[in-house]
Amino acid sequence: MDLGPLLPAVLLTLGILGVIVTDLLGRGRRPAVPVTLALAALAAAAVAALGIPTGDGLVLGVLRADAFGVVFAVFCCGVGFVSILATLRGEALRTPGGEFLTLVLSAVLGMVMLAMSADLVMLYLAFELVSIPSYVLVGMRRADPRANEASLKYVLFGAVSSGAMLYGLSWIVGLCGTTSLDGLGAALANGAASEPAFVVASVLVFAGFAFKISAVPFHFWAPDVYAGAPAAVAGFLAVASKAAGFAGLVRVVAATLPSVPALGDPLGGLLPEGGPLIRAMAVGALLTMTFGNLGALRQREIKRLLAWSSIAHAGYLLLALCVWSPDAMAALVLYLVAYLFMNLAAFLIAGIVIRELGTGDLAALGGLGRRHPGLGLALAVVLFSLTGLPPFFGFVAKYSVFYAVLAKGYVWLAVIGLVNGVISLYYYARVLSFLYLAEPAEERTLRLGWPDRGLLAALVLPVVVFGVAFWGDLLEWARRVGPAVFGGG
Amino acid sequence: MLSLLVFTPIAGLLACWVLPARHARAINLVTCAAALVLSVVVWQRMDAAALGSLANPLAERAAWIPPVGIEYYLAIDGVSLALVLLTTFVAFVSAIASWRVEKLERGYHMMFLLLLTGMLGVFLAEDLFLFYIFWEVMLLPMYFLIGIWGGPRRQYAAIKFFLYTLAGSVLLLAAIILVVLKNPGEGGRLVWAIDHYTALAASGHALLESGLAGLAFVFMFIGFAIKVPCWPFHTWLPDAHVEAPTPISMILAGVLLKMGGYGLIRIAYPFFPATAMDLSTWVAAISVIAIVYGAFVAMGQTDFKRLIAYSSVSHMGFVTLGLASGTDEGLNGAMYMMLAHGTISAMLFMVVGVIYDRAHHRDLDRFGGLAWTMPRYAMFGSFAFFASLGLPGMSGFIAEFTTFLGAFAGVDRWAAFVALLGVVLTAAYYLITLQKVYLGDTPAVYKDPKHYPDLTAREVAVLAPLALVTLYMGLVPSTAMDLYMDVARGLTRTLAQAASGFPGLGLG
Amino acid sequence: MLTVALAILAAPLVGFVLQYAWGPRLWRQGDWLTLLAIGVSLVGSGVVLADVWGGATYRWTWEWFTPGAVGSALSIGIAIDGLTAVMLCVVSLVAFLVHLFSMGYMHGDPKYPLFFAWLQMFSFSMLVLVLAGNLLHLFMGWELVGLCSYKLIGFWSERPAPANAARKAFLTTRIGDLGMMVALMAIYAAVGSFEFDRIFEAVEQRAFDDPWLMLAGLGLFAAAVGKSAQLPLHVWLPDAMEGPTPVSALIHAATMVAAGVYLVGRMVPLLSPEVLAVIAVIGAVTALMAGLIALAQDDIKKVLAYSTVSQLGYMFLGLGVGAWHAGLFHLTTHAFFKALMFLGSGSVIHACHHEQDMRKMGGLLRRLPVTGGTFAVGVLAIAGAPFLSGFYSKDAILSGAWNRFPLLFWIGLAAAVLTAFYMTRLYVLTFLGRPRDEHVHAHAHEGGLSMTLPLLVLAVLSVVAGWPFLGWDAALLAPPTHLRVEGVATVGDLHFEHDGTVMVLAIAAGLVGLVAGYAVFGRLAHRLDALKAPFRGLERAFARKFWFDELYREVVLRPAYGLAAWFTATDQRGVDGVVNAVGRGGTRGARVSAFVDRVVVDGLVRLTGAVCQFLGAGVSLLQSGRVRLYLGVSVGALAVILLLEGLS
Amino acid sequence: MSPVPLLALPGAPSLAAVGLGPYLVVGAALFSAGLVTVLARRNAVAILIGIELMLNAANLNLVAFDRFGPGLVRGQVFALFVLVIAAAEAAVALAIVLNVFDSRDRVDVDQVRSLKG
Repeated sequence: MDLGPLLPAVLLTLGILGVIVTDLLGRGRRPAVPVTLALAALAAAAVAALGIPTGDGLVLGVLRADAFGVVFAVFCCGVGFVSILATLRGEALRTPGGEFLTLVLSAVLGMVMLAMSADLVMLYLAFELVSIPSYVLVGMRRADPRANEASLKYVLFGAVSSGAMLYGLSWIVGLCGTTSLDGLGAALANGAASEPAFVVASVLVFAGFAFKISAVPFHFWAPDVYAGAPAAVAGFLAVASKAAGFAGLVRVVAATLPSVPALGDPLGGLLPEGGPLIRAMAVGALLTMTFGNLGALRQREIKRLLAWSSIAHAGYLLLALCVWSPDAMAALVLYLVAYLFMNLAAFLIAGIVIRELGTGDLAALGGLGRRHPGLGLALAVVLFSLTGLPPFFGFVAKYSVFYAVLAKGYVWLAVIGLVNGVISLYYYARVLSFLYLAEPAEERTLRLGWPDRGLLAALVLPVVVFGVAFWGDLLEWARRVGPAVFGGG
Repeated sequence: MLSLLVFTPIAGLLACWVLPARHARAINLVTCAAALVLSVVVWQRMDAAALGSLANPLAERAAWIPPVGIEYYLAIDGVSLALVLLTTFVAFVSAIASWRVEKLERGYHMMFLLLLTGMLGVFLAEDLFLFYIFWEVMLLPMYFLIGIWGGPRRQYAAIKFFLYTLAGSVLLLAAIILVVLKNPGEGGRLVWAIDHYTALAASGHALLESGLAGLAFVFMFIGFAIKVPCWPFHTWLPDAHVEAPTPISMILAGVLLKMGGYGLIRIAYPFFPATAMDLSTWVAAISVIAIVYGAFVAMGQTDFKRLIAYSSVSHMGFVTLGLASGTDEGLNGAMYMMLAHGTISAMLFMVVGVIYDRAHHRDLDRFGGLAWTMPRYAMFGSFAFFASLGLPGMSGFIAEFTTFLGAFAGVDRWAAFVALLGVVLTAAYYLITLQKVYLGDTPAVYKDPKHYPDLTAREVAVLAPLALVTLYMGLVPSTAMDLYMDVARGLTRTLAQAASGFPGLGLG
Repeated sequence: MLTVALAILAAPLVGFVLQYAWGPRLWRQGDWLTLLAIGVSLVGSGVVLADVWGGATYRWTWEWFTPGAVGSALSIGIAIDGLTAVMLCVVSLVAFLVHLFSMGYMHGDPKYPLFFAWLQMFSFSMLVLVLAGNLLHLFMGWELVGLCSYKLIGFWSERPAPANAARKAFLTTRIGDLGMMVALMAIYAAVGSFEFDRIFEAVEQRAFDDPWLMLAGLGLFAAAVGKSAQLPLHVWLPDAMEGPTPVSALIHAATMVAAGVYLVGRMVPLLSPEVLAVIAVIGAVTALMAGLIALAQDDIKKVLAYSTVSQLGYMFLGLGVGAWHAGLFHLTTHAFFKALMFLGSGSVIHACHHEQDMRKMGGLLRRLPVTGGTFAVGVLAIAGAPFLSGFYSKDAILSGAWNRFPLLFWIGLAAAVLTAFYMTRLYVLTFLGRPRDEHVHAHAHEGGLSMTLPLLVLAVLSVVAGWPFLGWDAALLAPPTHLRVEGVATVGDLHFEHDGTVMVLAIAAGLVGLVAGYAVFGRLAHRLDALKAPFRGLERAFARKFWFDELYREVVLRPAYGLAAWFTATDQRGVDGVVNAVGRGGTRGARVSAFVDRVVVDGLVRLTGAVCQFLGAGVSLLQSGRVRLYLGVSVGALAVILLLEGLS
Repeated sequence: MSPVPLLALPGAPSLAAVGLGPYLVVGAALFSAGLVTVLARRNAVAILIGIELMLNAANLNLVAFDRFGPGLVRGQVFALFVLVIAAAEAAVALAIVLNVFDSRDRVDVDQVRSLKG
């Protein structure tokens, strides 16, 4: 039983310890050291994860290092890396202190574990390891009352929903007599699934994950937290913790779905058949998409708008999840990758704009397109990609999701999803109308430093490049990774 | 060769981006001219056989996304050629008309060229996915062109145009995916080529079983009908036209409206011939409403540009009327109306643009007696009006006449009779407008030639070619008709077989 | 022969292009150029006439375009036979004379060159129509003629009245043209081609049968009604008098209005008996009604306009009853004397400085001898005085009617009386008696040679054209061979010998009209106002009348005037009123539908946007900021999901 | 191995005899009590207490199931982990609550609603 698959986790832990020690010793005099150390740890973990021999075997009985887990490990390390860079230039601390770095690293560690977990205990542990640092991250700027309020809401909401999830888990453990996911599948097969208690438990578990991926009806925290938290942190939450949440949910569904008899379908063909969890997710998906898009229509502040838009995207992801086919899984992974670049870029730009203009509300964006063509163009590309328009990566992602949905024959589900895309165009284009169509509020041209332009280009280029070319190997890669969840490497 | 044609504007776009802004308009003009020349060269290289089918030496096919079976497949036949020639010609003329754009000059001409690529791409793409990509790429520049360089309510008009068309294209995407999914090629690999499905449907094999086929056809029809625009989906057109700058109105009316018709003829009707003929009564009904209702509403307008927008709605009703009849003449009329309306409406919008540049308002009731202060302008104006109301000797008449022949011989004969009413109404509102703008005594404000000079050389350079083409197409229609008739006859054969037991007079 | 035909067509076209482009800069502003061009056409027509005299026919067709299946090519082409030759001569001759006349009449008009350009274009369109070898080609000429009449009627469109008249003319004829479109569609659907002989063969072999045949026939006649201003589409002709008088002469006397008759004449084999009956009835009724209205008009040109409507009614009556030869013969003769009278009235108006109201004229014969003299010839010809052209053609029509529909014969006869009566009234009020307006009378003077020469030529033609021994009508106007087809156009022998009784009655009618007209307006001129008064205050007037006047007035005058006034009223308020109401209603209706479009259809679109905004507001309202509310809603929703799961 | 009754009170039913049912009922009661406190109380600390109740309810369930289940000690290990995590969560939550309410006089969650819309 080699410990290879654990290498990324080990590296991250070493990173955390290293940062704490250097920060204590340096006493804030040489802040660059912990930052470079943290970045190095993340990079090393990502590289190590890539190196893991992907097999179906369990590691320590609790982790499964299959292709799916590896991808998410690399994904979360990457997001952590970018988020740290973003805070360097974003509206947050001038130079992020040691505490910030440790929190980010530990959250990333939690995400890696969550993606690879094969046991309910590990699942819950990783879930909490992601949540708790995030609560603190949101409230990092103690002086800012908005950050404090955001973290308060986040911690209360998070604690309640994880409590409910835990209670559900306890029932599942009780009913199935084991905590390992594979064992769970077997137990459910022979009769445990029909217990009414199981239905209640699975819904409660869904509540926990719904909070993590900000799906309706557990989305309330997202707008306030993203608005209150610094843009970089908001980006980190919007992308990384959402991805980890989906990874965990996929693990649970993969374990439970095959053996759960399909329940009757009151809505007649609209929703995919499947166990109570699938149906709850399907309803959740529809509600999340619609609520997310509708909520964003009237927003006047950029971070809050991006918050609602991330809820909408959670809806599309959930839609792919509840269709539950190999195509759907591939689409899910592809969508998350696209979502990473688009959303991080969006939040980065939001951070820059708030830092430069002092405020995030859209009116101040007047004529930005003319005052700084580069930033304007980047935001235009990102927003059009988030809408899902062709020459950009967003279109490929959305196309693959709706392709999967239609492949299973849910025509009207796809149409509702596509129409939601149209509604989203309204508020994305509204931002653009402030950017280009409105008269410039002031003539001061905006200059961006080298690191901002570099980071921005690194995030925006893939959105354009993958929109136009390389689709073949992207789809190929996604198809190899996604279905891995069904077992068999 | 075709790729060269589609991506020449992109080269121009890059040139505009790199070179200083003041050269932008020259680059734009040169690129449009190059595109026009290229399209003529393509025309010369196409013999009769090439006009008849897509599988000709000019086609360019390369694997683009192998795992999903999507190809980079450009091909051209008579129908595409006719519309490509129209596109490059109207674009060239609009480039001349864009000569005096000052605001954000570089951005304007870059967006103009991006739009041109999108349009050419739509007409040449033979892969459903590539078609959809170009179909949506075209929306981006239009949003900015209307949104930034438009009139007072430009933001509202731009977003309304974008939302409306996007909603349509979303339904189109759903239908395309359904068709592709339900008909996998050999070995489960997906096939996206349009001619593959056209051949399949022509051989009587239903692409989707009846329930789904009906749904897919309606989705496709709505997606394309919004672009035509058919009657219930037309309300974006007046706003978009009123707010768009003159050259963009010319392109919007001249070319963009033809994409809906082209989509119906290339994709919707050939894919689902049986459903198309079953629903032909409905299609005929909305086209007749479009013709009569459009003419009637146009008569009630006070804004010059909005009037021409509604006249476009009315004239495009003939396209769908021709299609619904399912006869050779009907299809011929539909195609010819697209070409004729392209040049005539571009000319009409230039006419409005000329007077708007001088008077800075478009209120018909405030105009009067322009014929005496601006005689050459009045000549071109009344030429455009009479061409549009279908006076023989000009392309409008041939288009309407052929469509009537088709509609009368087709399934829904009643539609032809009701549409006739539209002809008189069209004549009425054009003559009323002609009298309001050109005749009557000249109000003092329009008298001094300093503020109201007659047409400048540039304006004549825009109007004269359009007028000549309209006249030529009116007197010698065979040149244009021979281009697309083989394809049209093929489609009618398929429609007739699909309708099986075609109740008409069995003609054509 | 083809080169001659092409020359006839090309000359006016070239004339138009040169005149329109460089007219103003040419010597004498280009009027000589256009006169030369129409002269070429005139000479060409003469050559054609000579060649065709013997009965030769020519036909050239060129393939134009294929609308539908491969075989169904439509073509354009030129066809020449007797009827074409006659029409060619009439059109080019009258056009030439009007050109000549206009040089004098339009002298000094700021848009002098433009007038001649559009005259050229009109002649070109008319020649295209006449020379057309098939129905589609004819239809193109037909619409171009409509355009030119729009331009010429609305020539002085600085003033709103001519502009409105031009628009009304174009739209009313356009409504008629819808009929032509229906006919074309029916013919194409049934025959597949528009060549005349192909159509007639199809009719012969029953391939083209009811109901399309009936539809085509009625459609063609509807177009003719629009163009020739028959009931009910006649309302545009009186208004068209707003145009310059030479225009009225050319368009509303000889050519354009005659196009309708030419069309029906050309397409007679297509017309089934029922359609022919309809044509005859409408022709007769229009003849009578227009005659009555003409009686009550005071504007000299309006009288002539209504007289034209009436005479056209006659021609349709002739065609309707099967007197094909007579109808077209009358068309020719009418063209001459009506053009003569229009130009005469033009000369009068020119002399009286654009005064058109006859009540201000009187005794002009002394001042305008040539005009007066030639005008007299015209009046006699139209009244049907023996040995003048009008008599022969009108007599032929009446004898035709006598044989087929006796009722229509009596209507025709009454119309003949009326014609003579109002023509005499016009002549007497204008030329005879004492001048009623010294100012107008003093300045009246004869126009130059350019104005008097055409009058003389037309006068001679009005006299000569009718003489039977010339035999031109027999040679050229031989009824087409298809005509004698039984069953379809059961027309029987179409060449009626002049029935004795009919001739006597016709002559009597003419004389009665003339004498009554002269008696009432000549001798009793001084009591004219008194005569008209009773008609308003009938009882008061009776007391003061001589016995003879009262009888005469009671028997003839009062009913005539009563009817005339009633018809004028119905005409203005009735048909014309309807047309105007439709116009006004149309624009008001259009405003309403524009409002509907903006509010209803667009409203629905904006509604969906508003609903989304409203829902959006709801969602963000729920986001109240209070954590406990969030928790409450979330737990509540959880409970709902549990309930849903529990149920299913 | 049957458990040794800790309290040898006469007549008190031994733990084993009671069976799984009552434990689950108490667990459920505890959970719902915690939920109610979270929703009903305005005081932030009270909400945290409520959350703790919910977590302990889950613990009770876990231990009870393990006791009466196949006895692979998995449940109890899970419960131990939960205890640790609950402690960490409570600490962090209290720190945040302290941070938010030090400038305010009352620890009232409803006052905190500037972020909305």
